[in-house]
Amino acid sequence: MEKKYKVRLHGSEFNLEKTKKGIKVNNYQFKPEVIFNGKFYRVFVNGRELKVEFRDNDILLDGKIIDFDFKSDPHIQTRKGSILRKSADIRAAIPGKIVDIRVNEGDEVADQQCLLVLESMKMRNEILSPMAGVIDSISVSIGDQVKSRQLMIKIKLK
Amino acid sequence: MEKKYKVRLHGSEFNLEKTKKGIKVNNYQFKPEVIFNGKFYRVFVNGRELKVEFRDNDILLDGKIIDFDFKSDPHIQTRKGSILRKSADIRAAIPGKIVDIRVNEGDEVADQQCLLVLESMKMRNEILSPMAGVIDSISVSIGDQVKSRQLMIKIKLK
Amino acid sequence: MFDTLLVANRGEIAVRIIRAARELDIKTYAVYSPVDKNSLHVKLADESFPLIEDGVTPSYLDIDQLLACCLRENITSVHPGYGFLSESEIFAETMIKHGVNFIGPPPKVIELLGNKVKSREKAVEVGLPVPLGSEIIENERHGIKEARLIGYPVLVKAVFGGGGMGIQRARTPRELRIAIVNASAQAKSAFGRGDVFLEKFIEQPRHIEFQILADNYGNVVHLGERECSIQRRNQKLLEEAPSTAISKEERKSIGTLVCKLAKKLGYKSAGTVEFLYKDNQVMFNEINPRIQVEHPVTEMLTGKDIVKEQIKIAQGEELSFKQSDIKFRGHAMELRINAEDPLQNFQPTPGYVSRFVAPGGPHIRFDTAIYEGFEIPDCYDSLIGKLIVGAETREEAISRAQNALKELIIIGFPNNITFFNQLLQDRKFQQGDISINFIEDRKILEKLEKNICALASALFAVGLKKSQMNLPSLSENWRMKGKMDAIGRD
Amino acid sequence: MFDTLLVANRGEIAVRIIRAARELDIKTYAVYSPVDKNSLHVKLADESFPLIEDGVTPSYLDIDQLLACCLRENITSVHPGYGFLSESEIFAETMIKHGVNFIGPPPKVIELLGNKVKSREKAVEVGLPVPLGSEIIENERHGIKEARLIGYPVLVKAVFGGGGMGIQRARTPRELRIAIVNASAQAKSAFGRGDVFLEKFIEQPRHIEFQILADNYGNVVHLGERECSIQRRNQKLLEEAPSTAISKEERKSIGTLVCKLAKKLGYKSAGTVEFLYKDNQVMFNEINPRIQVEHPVTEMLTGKDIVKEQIKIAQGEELSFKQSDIKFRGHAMELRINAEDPLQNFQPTPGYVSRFVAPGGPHIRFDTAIYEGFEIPDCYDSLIGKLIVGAETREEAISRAQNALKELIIIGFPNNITFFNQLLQDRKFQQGDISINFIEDRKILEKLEKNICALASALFAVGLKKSQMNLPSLSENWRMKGKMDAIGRD
Repeated sequence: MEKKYKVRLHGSEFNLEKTKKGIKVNNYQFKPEVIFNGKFYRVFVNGRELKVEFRDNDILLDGKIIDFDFKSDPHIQTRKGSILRKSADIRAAIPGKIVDIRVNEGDEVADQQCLLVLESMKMRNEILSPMAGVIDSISVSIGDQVKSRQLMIKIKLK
Repeated sequence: MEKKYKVRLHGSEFNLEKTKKGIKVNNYQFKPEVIFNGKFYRVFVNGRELKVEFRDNDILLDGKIIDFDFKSDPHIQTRKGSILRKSADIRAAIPGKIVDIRVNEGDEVADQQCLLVLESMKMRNEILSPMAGVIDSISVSIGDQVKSRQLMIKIKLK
Repeated sequence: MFDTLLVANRGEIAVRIIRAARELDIKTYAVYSPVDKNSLHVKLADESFPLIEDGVTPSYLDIDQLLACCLRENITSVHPGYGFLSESEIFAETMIKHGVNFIGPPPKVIELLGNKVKSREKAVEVGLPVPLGSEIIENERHGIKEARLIGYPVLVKAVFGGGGMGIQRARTPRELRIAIVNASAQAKSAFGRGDVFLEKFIEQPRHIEFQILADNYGNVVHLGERECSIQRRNQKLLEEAPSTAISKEERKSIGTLVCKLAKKLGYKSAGTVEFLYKDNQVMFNEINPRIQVEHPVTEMLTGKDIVKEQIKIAQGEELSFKQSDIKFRGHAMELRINAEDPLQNFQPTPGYVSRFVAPGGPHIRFDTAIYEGFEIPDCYDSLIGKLIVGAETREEAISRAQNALKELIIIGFPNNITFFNQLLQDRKFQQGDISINFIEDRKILEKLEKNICALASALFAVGLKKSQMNLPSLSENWRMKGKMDAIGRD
Repeated sequence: MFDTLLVANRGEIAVRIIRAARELDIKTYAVYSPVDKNSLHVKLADESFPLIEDGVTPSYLDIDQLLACCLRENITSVHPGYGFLSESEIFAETMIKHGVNFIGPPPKVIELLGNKVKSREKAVEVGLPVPLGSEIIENERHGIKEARLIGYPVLVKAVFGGGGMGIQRARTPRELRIAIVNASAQAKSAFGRGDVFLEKFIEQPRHIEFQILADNYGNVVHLGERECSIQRRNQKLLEEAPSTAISKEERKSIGTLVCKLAKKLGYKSAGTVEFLYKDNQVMFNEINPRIQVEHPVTEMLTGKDIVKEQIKIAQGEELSFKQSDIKFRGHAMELRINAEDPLQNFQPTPGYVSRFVAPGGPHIRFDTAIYEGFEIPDCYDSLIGKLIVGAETREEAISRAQNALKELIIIGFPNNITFFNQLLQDRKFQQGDISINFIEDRKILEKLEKNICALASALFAVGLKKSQMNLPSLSENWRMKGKMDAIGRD
């Protein structure tokens, strides 16, 4: 039985699948071997040996406190990108400021076309369209401060 | 009206008296002048100017968080040391280990005579008698670990 | 002597300036935008004043508010730090006009150095090599003519630009036409003036810069070079000194020319002369008339306090040492710790600092303005700390930095700590064989991703083993940690 | 090369050793007594093992337990730190006999240096000046005869003593009789052997010491001197380098003799040769065959890592530098931050660390094993941190230290931070005019008490003003702070 998870390590999220062959993270396949010696776990993976410990409420990787967690994720599609999208909600992945909007409502857009520019921490990030389609609605204006996950643009199939 | 207080500053305790002439701390007399500018207090004392601020739950002295508090203290005698003691409880001022006991129950002791040696943090502290008298009881033994405020010896008048 | 100083900046450099001023017995005044209310520089300064965000000029760029604060509080000097108003001759001029000492070079010098074509000319005059290049380009035809002389590929650069912005590369006349139009438009929008010029594109150069100090009496010294080739998105990530590319003789000869240039310009205060380096040849790039993020590298190497020197120079003190007094010792390295996700093309990741432990030990310095419980605002840059190490050799500096990274704990958002682990263990990096394309050339991000995925699989496997031992059956939602935060469980 | 190392110590020096070992890619093993379970050295080490307190031998002194740990875990080297077993030739010998490398000098050398009379003889042999003194005193009559030759006042010192223990002063033959009896009894009880000898008592000397490094191949270098005259209860409080009393020529000539002495002794590893200094004259005191608390002063001054050098020497590496390669730069100073109350005769004050902020910035180092929430045990020494500053001059070192003390926050129990404020602002200290009697001579504690009382009155006055403004009537029990702790209100 295959199971899919979201894992968070060092603050970043990864897709993880438990397969018969081992554990697949993003597109890499691993076969970690774990030994528990009563005090800590030794893991052999990818040619390295790691030490994992649990102390108080912390997880320590090679003696260093890290941020790690995971959850099962029913929302992960089996084959990524293989389904035909009917619409897309463009949400801010990070908080920031809208410094440019390059499309108007009703515009046709191509897959991977730049929709708007989101500035965060002095970096300009071009937000690209995940599909070809038509701009359904734009709910932000230039100069707006947006929060993480805030809806910015809706796109639908032509 | 004179009032007596205990104040704690930097973890140490001091005796404070509010008098007509000003404020007496231990045996020093001061006349601090305080000005509030709406944001912080400026204090002129002992030839210096200080700045005192309250932020969140902290007191800041010249911008640095300090440990300060006080309470009124009805137990402080008006004139220190002027009353004749009838007995004394010798308590540990600090936690530590008894490394030597120099008296026995029933012994006569002089004022300021060494009663026992308390070792704390590798320092040997000679504990002296606050009065002339007779050892009433000894409630510790060499090698004992004592806590702060723990009773070690009782002394009574001869 | 100054008795009061306004810190017209925020973050770690504001903290740095406060420390320097306090050692000189100068009272420090911080200013802060609404989101910076709880920042460390506000806590450390003797006094602090809020800036109002009026929606027009961002607060730290608001000359009127900063000036008003100085006049109201009788503040007699101002340090601009880096970024913000540090290279604004208008700011410098305004402050000086109102009797506030500006800690930096004279406004006329800042203005001249803002013009990249004129800066080049001055460098040429003292005998510093420059890349092949042009005057200001009048039109596309002029550009194509000049490019033929220079030879493709060429860069189209903004005359009044800086920080890698408004730069376009062109390989053919056709590309050049478009590049000139685009670069000019970008320059106009970013810097207010659309003038551009051409420069020969150098493939895989190193970025090397010299630190100088100049007082008001014509004394100029250099504090050696810094190697800043490890970059991402044209921004520096790791700086070190000395450079493995520069010999003692080159240091001396380039250093001498750099000092000559500073004298010719009438330069005062601390400054940095930037070069590209390729095939045993430095080529002048530009001068940064301000303190730089990476100045601690040179402080570690020389024992100096460059920010204090800036203040002392502005106070009218003469430099207390000569070139021959400067003792370079060992090797120094700075790692810029950023709130950014290397695996998402270094996308910034502002957030809440839920855990913070700084590294310690011999020859370790950690400059930061964060603390546990601090919320990093999203409207400023992603730099959250600078790990600086000193060592006897470059090899020791690397091992010391690796060890310090083991001690450094920052939890709450993605950051580039593990990126540096990956970088420092790269063989070519360890050999000092680097260029500004290093991260791509060595596929550091690809290796990093694989390694982090491996760690994730290892930790997951441990969780699996742990729960098998502790629980009767496999639960779908384990709780690895007591304290949960960002991700939000199902 | 070692791959494993046992740290047979605790506190900040254990943390220091772990850092050095990790940079050399050596796996570190900590041990801890029951009260040290939550100590930082336990958290930082790769692995850690509890020591059992059997009520007979304190755990960190228990050679059997330490050896058993090494044998059980296959640990191939041991670093003793300072204090505890660091000067025990029996410990060194035992470890070596069982195949565990002891990081320190050979046991025979430790043994010889434990004998203060023999150490003196060796120093005389290489031409180092010693104070007038005697052989081992056979009886009181012998003592009186020797004292007549030396001249009163004399010190009666334990032959096998150390750390200022078992020393008695005598001004007359009558005092001498008592002193010999007492010193001998004390020495017997503290060191197991009652032998004593006499030495001329030097009034108000300075304490100056030279740091040496010697490898297994006869290479010996010195890293200059440290001045450690600021002491209380015969224990160092502040150390600095260079000493204001030692000229460049003296540094060279004494340094040369010190290296000669080390060679004569067959010394290996790091060590310190201690001197008294009076009237432009050094007088040999003793050699400490171990790392010292104040070693970071020399690290800051020279850029070296002395603990790493110790490990490398023990691994059989040759010193990688010669005397002429050592670059002394500027001035360095260490302030020992102790949990002690200067106003109560420096009585120790263990407690709970409710607030801790370490200082930062250029040329600042803070070595510690405490953290917020740590409970300082009462059975070990009172050292809780070492503030080390580097600077270009002594004057700058003082201002840098003063500034760092402003940043250093330790709340929960009395400590000596404010004591150092008082000390550093003393005019004579600033002039470098110091001796081991400095604190008494300059009435530092009296001035400190008055100043702290003044602060208390000021804060009280503020509380008064504050409550008058905020409350309708004066309450007897104000609450100055939200968070309350130790004192316990009425």
